[in-house]
Amino acid sequence: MMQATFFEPLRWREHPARVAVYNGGEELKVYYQVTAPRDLGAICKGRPVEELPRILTLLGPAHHIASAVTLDRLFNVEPPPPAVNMRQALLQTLVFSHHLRKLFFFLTSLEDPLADRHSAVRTLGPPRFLRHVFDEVMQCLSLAQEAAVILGGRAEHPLTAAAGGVSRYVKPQSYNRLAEIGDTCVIFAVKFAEFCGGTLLNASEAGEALNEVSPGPMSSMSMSDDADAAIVVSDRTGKEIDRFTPADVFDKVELFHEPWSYEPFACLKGKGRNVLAAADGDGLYFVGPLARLNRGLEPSTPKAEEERGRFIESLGPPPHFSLAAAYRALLVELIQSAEQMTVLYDQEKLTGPAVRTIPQAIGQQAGAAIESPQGLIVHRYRVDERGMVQELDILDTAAQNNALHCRIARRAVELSKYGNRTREETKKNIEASLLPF
Amino acid sequence: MKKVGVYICHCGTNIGGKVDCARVAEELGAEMEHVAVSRHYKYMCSEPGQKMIRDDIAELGLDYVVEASCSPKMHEPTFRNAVSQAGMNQYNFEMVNIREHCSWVLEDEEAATHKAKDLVRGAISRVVHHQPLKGSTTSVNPKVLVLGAGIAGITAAIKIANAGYQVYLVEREEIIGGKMAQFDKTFPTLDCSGCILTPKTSEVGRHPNIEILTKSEIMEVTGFVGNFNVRVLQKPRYVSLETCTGCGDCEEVCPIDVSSPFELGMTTRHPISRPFPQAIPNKYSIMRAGMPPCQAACPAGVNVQGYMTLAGVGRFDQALTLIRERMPFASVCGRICVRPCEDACKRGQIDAPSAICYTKRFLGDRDRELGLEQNPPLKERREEKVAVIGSGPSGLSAAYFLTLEGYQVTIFEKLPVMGGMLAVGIPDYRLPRDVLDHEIRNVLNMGVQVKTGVTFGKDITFDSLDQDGFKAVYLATGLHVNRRLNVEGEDLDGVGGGVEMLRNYTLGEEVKIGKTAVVIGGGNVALDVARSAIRLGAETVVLACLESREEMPAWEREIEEGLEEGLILHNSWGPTRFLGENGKISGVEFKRCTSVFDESGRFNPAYDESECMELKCDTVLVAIGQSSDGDIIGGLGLELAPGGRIAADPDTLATSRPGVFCGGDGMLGPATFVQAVSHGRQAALSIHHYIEHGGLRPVEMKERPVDKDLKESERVRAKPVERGRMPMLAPEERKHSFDAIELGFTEEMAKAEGQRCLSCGICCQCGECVRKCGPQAIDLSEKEKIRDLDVGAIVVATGVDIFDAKQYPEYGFGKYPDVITNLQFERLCNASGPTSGRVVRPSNGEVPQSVVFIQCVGSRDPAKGKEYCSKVCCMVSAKQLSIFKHHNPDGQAYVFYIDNRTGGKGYEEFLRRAIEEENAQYIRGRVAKVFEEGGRLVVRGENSLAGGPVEVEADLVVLATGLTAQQDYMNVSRALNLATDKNGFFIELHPKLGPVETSLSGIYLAGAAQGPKDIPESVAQGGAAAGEVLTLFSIGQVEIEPTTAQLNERLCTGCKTCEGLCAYDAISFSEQTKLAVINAALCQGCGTCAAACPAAAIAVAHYTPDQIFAQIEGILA
Amino acid sequence: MAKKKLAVFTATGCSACENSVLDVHFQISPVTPWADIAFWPYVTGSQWQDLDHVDRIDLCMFAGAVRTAADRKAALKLREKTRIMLAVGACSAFGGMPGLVNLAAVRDEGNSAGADEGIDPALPGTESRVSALSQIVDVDYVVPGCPPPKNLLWSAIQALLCPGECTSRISYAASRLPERISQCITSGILPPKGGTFAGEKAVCASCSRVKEEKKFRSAFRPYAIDPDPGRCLLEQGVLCQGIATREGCGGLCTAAGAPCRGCFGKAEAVYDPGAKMVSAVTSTFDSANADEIEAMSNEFVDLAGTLYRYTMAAQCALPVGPAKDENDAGDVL
Amino acid sequence: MNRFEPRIIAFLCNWCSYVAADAAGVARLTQLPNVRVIRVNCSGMVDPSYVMKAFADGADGVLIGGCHPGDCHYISGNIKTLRRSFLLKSLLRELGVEDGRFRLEWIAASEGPRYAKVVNEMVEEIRSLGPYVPPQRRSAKGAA
Repeated sequence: MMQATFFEPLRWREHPARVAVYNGGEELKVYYQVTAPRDLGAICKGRPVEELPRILTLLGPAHHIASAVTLDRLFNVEPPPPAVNMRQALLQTLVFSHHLRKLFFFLTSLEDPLADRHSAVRTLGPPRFLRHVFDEVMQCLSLAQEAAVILGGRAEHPLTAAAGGVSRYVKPQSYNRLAEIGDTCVIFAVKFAEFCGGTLLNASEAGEALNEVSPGPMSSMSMSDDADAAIVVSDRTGKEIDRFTPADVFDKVELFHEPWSYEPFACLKGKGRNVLAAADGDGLYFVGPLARLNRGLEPSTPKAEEERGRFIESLGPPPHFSLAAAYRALLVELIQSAEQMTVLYDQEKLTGPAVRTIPQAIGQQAGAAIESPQGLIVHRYRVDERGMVQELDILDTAAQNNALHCRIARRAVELSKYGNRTREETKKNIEASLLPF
Repeated sequence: MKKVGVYICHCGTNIGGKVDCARVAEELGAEMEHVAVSRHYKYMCSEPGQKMIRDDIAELGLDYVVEASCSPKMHEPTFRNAVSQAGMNQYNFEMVNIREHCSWVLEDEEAATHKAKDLVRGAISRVVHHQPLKGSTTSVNPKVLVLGAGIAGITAAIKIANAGYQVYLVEREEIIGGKMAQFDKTFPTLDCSGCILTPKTSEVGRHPNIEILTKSEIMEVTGFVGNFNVRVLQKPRYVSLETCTGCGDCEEVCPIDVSSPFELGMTTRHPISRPFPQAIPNKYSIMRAGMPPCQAACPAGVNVQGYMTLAGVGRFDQALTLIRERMPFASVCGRICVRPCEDACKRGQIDAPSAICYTKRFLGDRDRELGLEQNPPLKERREEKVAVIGSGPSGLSAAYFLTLEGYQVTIFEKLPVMGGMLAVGIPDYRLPRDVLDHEIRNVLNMGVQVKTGVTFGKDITFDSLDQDGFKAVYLATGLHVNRRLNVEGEDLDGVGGGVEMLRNYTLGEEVKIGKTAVVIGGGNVALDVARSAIRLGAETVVLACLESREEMPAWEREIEEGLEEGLILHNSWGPTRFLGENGKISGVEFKRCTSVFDESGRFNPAYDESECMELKCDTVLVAIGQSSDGDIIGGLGLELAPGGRIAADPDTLATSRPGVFCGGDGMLGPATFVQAVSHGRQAALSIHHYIEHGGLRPVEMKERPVDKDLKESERVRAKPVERGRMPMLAPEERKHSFDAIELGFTEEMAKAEGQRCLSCGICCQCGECVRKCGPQAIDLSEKEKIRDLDVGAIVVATGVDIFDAKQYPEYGFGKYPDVITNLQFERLCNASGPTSGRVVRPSNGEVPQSVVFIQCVGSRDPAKGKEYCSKVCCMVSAKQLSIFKHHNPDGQAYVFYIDNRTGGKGYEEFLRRAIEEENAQYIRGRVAKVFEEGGRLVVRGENSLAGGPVEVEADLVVLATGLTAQQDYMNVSRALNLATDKNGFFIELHPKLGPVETSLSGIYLAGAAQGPKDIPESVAQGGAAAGEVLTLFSIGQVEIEPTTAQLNERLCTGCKTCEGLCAYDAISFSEQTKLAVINAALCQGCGTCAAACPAAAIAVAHYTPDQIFAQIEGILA
Repeated sequence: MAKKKLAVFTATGCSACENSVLDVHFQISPVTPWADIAFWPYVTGSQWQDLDHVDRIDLCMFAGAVRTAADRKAALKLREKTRIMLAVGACSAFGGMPGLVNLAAVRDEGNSAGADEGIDPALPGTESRVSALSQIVDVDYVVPGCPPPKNLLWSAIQALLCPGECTSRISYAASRLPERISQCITSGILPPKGGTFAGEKAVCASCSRVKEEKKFRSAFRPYAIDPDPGRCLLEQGVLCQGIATREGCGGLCTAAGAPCRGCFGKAEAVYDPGAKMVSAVTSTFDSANADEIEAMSNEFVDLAGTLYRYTMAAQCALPVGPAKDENDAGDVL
Repeated sequence: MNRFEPRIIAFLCNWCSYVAADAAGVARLTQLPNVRVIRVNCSGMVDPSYVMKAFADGADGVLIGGCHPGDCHYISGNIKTLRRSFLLKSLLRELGVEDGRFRLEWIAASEGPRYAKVVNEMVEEIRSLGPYVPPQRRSAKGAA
C-alpha cells in the first residue's frame, strides 16, 4: 500500500515548497516540490529595463546588485569606483547577514526560536547553552541590517544600485557608524565561529548527524575571483573542468521542468539530470560557500584564512560534500565577509566625484553574473529599442538547484527511515539538511 | 435613513409624449433605496407642481429632491427656489434633463424611457451625497460696456448713463449710429431717420458718463458678473478727436478715392473723410486697411503706395521726399533693387505688378537732373559723434539717418572710393558711376565726414575711436573676399576671382581677360562678371554653374540680357579641376551635378561622376560668393556667429561690445542692397536710442499688413492702364561698352504707373493731409491701442449685416447698375446721400418711372438664403415705394411679395395706404429673373394668385435684402463665450421670459444681434437691457456660488501640483503648514485643481468625487 | 491572562515580509510575553496539520498574494480560524508585484496540475488571476509596504496583539500614523476595522526633497538622469509616484535617489492610483499645444506596469487579464 | 433584433458642450439613445478617475466635451483636459480599453449639430468595437 506523506509548508524556504514522500512500494520516492510559480517573465517583460534591479529584489537582495551589474553591461557604462565599492560593500553586508541568519536558524532548529527568553530563566530546558548566543546574534544581525540600510537604502529590498552606478552617496555622518558596525561584526563573527565550530559542529551529537547527510560527491560551480569574472566548473575532485563567460551560462547549464514542480531544475548540460534517482547524476553541482571552498579558493583576509585552517584541520582538505562542511563553509565566509566589510566601509573608497555614469545608449542584450551569498547568480536581458524588457533569463544557481534539493531531501528521509524516527524528527532532519543549500 | 423625493415632469407632451413618465416614477420608486416618494406631473414648473414638492418636503420630511424635466439651464433656479422655500437647502436638489437630452432627441419611446430612467437613477444615487451649501457675495463694479453703437446700444448707453453710471460705448466703425444712420425715413410714420437719431447720437457724444471708443473691437473678456475685465482693441483714427475742427481742408488734398462703405459703394470718398455731415463723433478719421503688401515686403519699409500715389497725381517732389524717409538712394535702388515690392504687388494678381522700381528710379533721376536735393528735414544738430566703418550702402544709409537725427557722423572707408560694393562690385552698365556719386554726394552734403583709405583694425581701432570721442560705432564692412572653390589648379595663372576683377576694373587697375573666359557661379555677381568680361573683349564667355537654369539664383532678366549679349550657359556642372599648361590655365574639367539641394533644402550638391565635360579656356573667373576678411573680423574681440560673421542682435544690431553695432553683409552674409540700407536705418535708430537712453530695444512695432489675396473691391478699383516698359539699349550696342542699358521712364510713364496702384492700404500715408492740416490734428504714426476696461456688466448690441444679394445672380445685382438693394435705396433718398436725395437711376441719373421691389431676397429661403423671416423688409418696401411716389408722383411701383407681414402698430394701415393711395401694384409670387432688354430692365416672375407668368418693365429694381448676423459674429461669440444659433444670432436666456439676458449672467443682449428687429423693438430692447444692468447695479452685489474648491488638510501633502494650475491664482502654498491654501474668493470652481490633486485632497463643492462616482454608478446600475 | 495565539504565513511572494516580522522580533521585543506562535511555518516549521489542533487564532499576519489554489485554501483556512486578519505587505494588501502577471495575462508554463503515472505528486493549480488577500477573504487591517517598515509592523502588533498590555510602547511606531490609529494604540483599544497601519497623506508629506514648482517639461527615465539630490524628483522629470502613494515609509526610496513606485498603495482618498498619477503629472505639462503634449506624453513608457507596480491586482479600477475561470474555486492539494 | 447598445457616459462642461447638447435638443436633432450626460463645471474638472470609474462600472465609452481651446469659461481648464487626454489614452490602452472608447471633443455652445454628430459617430464606433468586457465586480471590501 502506497503511503504518501507531505511536509508542508517547509521551514526557512524563501519560496513555497514542500517535500512529498511516497513510501510503501518497492521504492522510496521523495520529491522536493516548489508549489507556486514565480512568473518572473510575466512580471518583468514589458517593463523598462532600468526598473529590473528593483523588481528582481523579489528573488533576494543580491539580485538587486546582479541586475545593476547587468544594466552596466547593457548600457555599456563603467560605474565610477565609489559606486563599485558601494555595491561591493552592500554585497558583503548581505553575505554576512545571510550567513548569520542561516546559522541562527540552524541553532534555533534545536529549540523554539521564539521561546520566551525572559521567562526562560524559570523553565530551564535543554539545550540551554545556546540561549546566551541568541541575543548576541540578533543584535549583530540588526547591526548588519543597519549597515545594509545605510548602503542600500533598505535591508530587505535594497534600492541604491542603478544602471551605471548607485543612486546616492553615503551620508558623511554615517561613516563612523559603518566603521563601528564593521569592527563589531568581525569580532562577533570570530567569536561565533569559535562557538559553533568548537562546540556545536565538531563535538556534539548534532555534528555527527550532520556528517551523515551528504548528497555525495558532485561538481561545483562558482565565479573566478580574477578580473575576467568567468564562471568556473570544477569536478568532484576540485579540478577545474570548464570556464566560460556569464553570457554563455545558458549554453552550459540547462533548465528543465518536471510536471510536479513549478520551478525548473538546473543541471550541467549533457551530463545527466536524473533528479529522483539515487544514483549519482553528473549534471548536479554545488554552489555557494561550499562550492567556493571546494574549488580551493583561499580567503583574502587573515581571520577567515585561520578559520579555513581549522576547517581543514577538523574535516580534512576539500572537497567535502557533507552538511557539516556546508555549515562550516558558512562560518568561513561569515568571517571573510565581515573582514571585507571593514575594508570597504572606508570613506575614501566610497567617495569620489561621481557615483553614477549616465548611459548614452541602450544596447540590445547583455548578461552578467555575481557571487551572491547563496551562490552564483546570472542575469541576462534582451530589450527593444526603447529599453523595454523583451526577454530575461535568470539563473539563480542556488534557488534553482532543485535537483540537489530533491537529492538532499531524499537522503534526509532515508536516514530517518532507517533510524525509524518520528515524523517530527524526520521533518527537522529535512529542514536542517536543506538549510545551507 | 435619507429620504429622497423624485418628481418627473411631463412638460405637457414635450417629455410625456416620448417618455413614459409614470413608469419611470413608479419603477424607480420601487427600485431605489432612498426614494421616499416618487411622483410625476404634467407641469412641474407650474405653481401646483412646485407646491407638490414643497408639501412633500414639509409632510414627508424629505432630505433631498430630484426633479426630472427640462434643462437645468432653464428651471434649476425655479426649483432651487421652491425647495428652499420649503426649508431645504437648495443644493440638496438635483435636476435631471430629460427633455433636451432625452425626449426631444430620441425617436424610440422605449429608448427614451430607458434613458430617462438611467439619468434619474444617476441623480437619485448622487443626490444623497449632496451637502447643504451657502454662497457668499461680492460687490459689483458699476460700470458697463455697451458693445455696438447702433440705436439699441445708444438707447441702453443713454439710459444707464442717465442713471449716473459710467458707460463705455464700443463701436467698430468710425462713427456711431449704426444702420439707422444710413436710413432716410422710418416706417410707419415717415419720420426722418436722421432727425430722430441725431439728437440721440449728439446726446451720447456730449454725455459726461459716456466714453465712446470708435474703431474698436473686443478681444477677450475675463471675470464674471459684476467684475468683468474686457480687453478692447482700438484701431487708430489717425486724426485726433480733440484737435480736429472738422474743417475739411485735409479732404481736399487727399490724392486717393475709394468706394464709400457708408454709401454702399454708390459714390467714393477720400480715405480721410467723415461719412456724413452730422456724424458723431463729428471729426475726421482716416480709412486705413493696414500696411500694403509692397511696403510690408520691402526690407527698408519704404512707403511704396505713398510715393506711387503721389507720382500718379504728379506730385513728384513730395513722392521723392517720402522715399527718402526710408531710402536715401532712390536712383541706385531704382536700378539694382531685387524688387520684393513688385513680387508682393497685388496688381500682379490682375495683370502685372506696378513698375515700382522704375518709377522710383524716375523720381531719383528727376531729382538729380533738376538738382533739387529733396531730403526730409534735419533735426536739431547734436554734439555726439558716431563712427561708421565702411561706405557701402549700409554704412551710407546709417550715416544718412544718423545725420537726419542730428548726429555728427564720420565714415571710414578702406578703399580710395566710396560706395562699397555699389562702386566696385556692380558694373557701370547696371549702375553708372555718376548716378551713384550723386546720391553719395547728397548724403555728404548733409554734413557727413568721410575718411577714405583708412583700414579699420589697422589705422583705427575701437579704442582709438573711443579716444576720439565717438559715442558709437556702426560696422558695415561688407564682404569683399572671393570665396575659393578649393579644387586642383586654382592657383594657376589666369584663374581669378570675379569680385576682384570687378573691383580692379573700377579702381582702374589692370584687368587681363583672354579670348575665352569661363565664369563659374550662378548668382547675380557671376552674371555681372560674365557680362563685364564680354565688355572687356573676351570673344567667348561661358558661364558654368551647379544649378539648373530654373534654380539659378541670378535674376532671370540678367540672364536673358546676358544671353542676348552672347553669353553661353552650361547648367548643372561642377568644376572638378583646372587644367594647366606651363603654369597657365588651359581648361576646366566639370562633372555633372545631379542636385544642388538635399531633401531638407540645404545646399549639399550631389554629382554624377561618370558624366564629365572639359572646357578649353585661357581665363577663369570664380564668382561663387564672397566672405568677409577673416583677419580683421577675427581680431575685433567681438562675439562671432557661425560662418565667420559678426554676431549681432537681429532687432537692434547690437554686438557683444556696448556701443558697437553691426549690419549689412558683414552680419547677414551675402544680402541685397535694400537689406543693407534697411540695416543702416535700423542701426541709426538703435544708436540714437543707445545714446539718448543708454539702452537697447527692438526698433519698431510694425503695422498689421493687409491680406495678401486680392479683394473684389480692389479689383474694381484697378484702372485699365498697362504696365510701362523700360526703354533699353539694343544688345549689339551695349555689348561693347559699359554704358547704362536702361534708359529710364518719362514723366508720363511714371504718372501712369502711379495710377495703376490699387491703394491696397486705402490711405497711403503720403502725408499731404498732414501738411495741410492747420491744427496739426493728424498723426499717421498712430498705432493700435489695447484698452483694458473693468466693468460690471456688458450689453451686446452688435446689430445685423445685410444679406449679400449677389447670392441671387438671377436678380442681376452687381451686373446691372439699376438693380440696387433697399439700403442703397435709402441712401438715394437721403439728402446727404450720393445724389443729395434725388431718387434716380444709378446708370444714367434719370428719374425712374417704373420701380420694382423684390421681396424676401435671402429671407425665408432655406435653399439659397436664410430660413427665417427678416421681419422688416415688407414695411421697408412699403415705405420706400411711398417715398418714391412722393418724389415722382407719376411713377409706378410694383412689389413682388410672398406674404405681407405687417405685425406692428400702424403697420398694416401703412401698407394699405401704399397699396390704395400710392397705387402700388402688389404681385404675389417669386421673381425668377431680372434681365435687360432694349435698355430697360425686365422683371420676370410668376403671379401665384393669378396663376401665370408675369413680366414687368422697370427703370429701377430694388431688392429687399434680408438681415443676417454680422460677419464677424464669431469674434464676439468667442471673446464673450456667448452662444449663437446656427445663423449667428446670439441666444437669449429664454425666448420668452429672458429675452435680453444670456446664459452668462452679467451679459445682456439688445437689438438685432439677437435676431432681425425693427427700430422700435431695438429701442425697447436697449431699454430692457439697460433695466437689467441697472437692476444689477442697484443691488450692488452678486452672489458667488459656493461651489468652490475645498481643501482637505488632512489629506493634502503639499506637493505643489495644484499651485501652478489655477488660472485665478486662488491656490498658494503655505510655507508654515507646508500645505496648499485655497482662497475661496478667487476660486471660480472650475475644478482643475481637484482633478489634478494626486492625493484627492481637493474637491469642488457640489461636484465632489463621491457625488460624481455615485452618479456614474447610478446611471450604469 | 491567557496568551493570544499568533499565526504568520506567506502565500505567493518572497521572504522579505517574513524577515521583517522576524526583524521586529529581533530588534524590538519578543512578542512571546503576549502571544504564542500557533502557526509560523517559516520560523517554527509549523505544518498544515498543526493547524487542526488550534481552535482559534487571535491574529494572523498574512503576507503574499493569492496565486495558487493552495494560497486560496490557506487564506480560507486561516480566515476561518482567525479573529483578526492582518494583510502584511504589498502582495497581500494589493497583489504586489506578482499582480503584474495579470497585466501579462499569461499562465505560467509550469501549470500542469496533473499527476504523472499516478505516482508523482500533483501541484496546486494556479489561478487565472493573481489576487490580493482582500479579494479572497475579509481582511481586518493592512500593513502595506514592500516590505512593511518595522515601525509600522510593530505598531500593528502593538495595536492588535497586545492592546492595553504592552509595557514597551515605542513612540516612533506611531509617528506618521493617522491620529485615530495612534490614539487607539495608546489607549489600548482596537482601531476601527479596515484601518491601514500607515500614514494618511501621500509620500510627499514625509519626503525630504524640496518641492519648488511643478512644471513638467520633459520626462526622464531614471537611468538617464542623475537627479539633483535635494530636489523633488518629479520636478526634475523623473516619474515618481510619491504624490499619489500613501505615506508611512518616510520617503525611503526618494531619499535613496530612487523614485517612488507606490508599494504603499494609493493614497487614502484616491480612487485609482494610475488615473491620479496621469492626471497630476500631465496637468503640469508646460505646454498648451496638442502636438507638444502628445510628444511629451509619448516619452512615458509602460504606464500600467509602472503606475500599478504593486497594486495591479487590487487597486487598478479596470481589472486586466483573463476573466476568472471555473478552476479557480479550488483544486487538489 | 438584439443589437449591441453601448452605454456611454458623457462629461459635458456647463458652458459649452452642455449648452450645445441643450441646443441640439431644442433643435430636435435626433441622436442615438446611448449617451448619458453628466454635467460638470468645466472639462478640466473631469478627473481621469471618473473615466476609469465609468469603465469600471460597465460603461462602453466615455466622452468628455469641453469648450474649444481659447474659449474656456475658466480660461484654460480645457487645456488641462487636453494635457491629460493623451497619457490617459495610453494608460487605458495598456489596460485593454481601445482608443475609440474614450474621446475628448471640443464642442462650442453654438455647435448643437456637431454635438449630435459626435454622439452618433461615437455610438457607431463603439458599437463596432463591441462591448467593453465588463470587469468582475469587485467585492466592496477593497484593500484599504
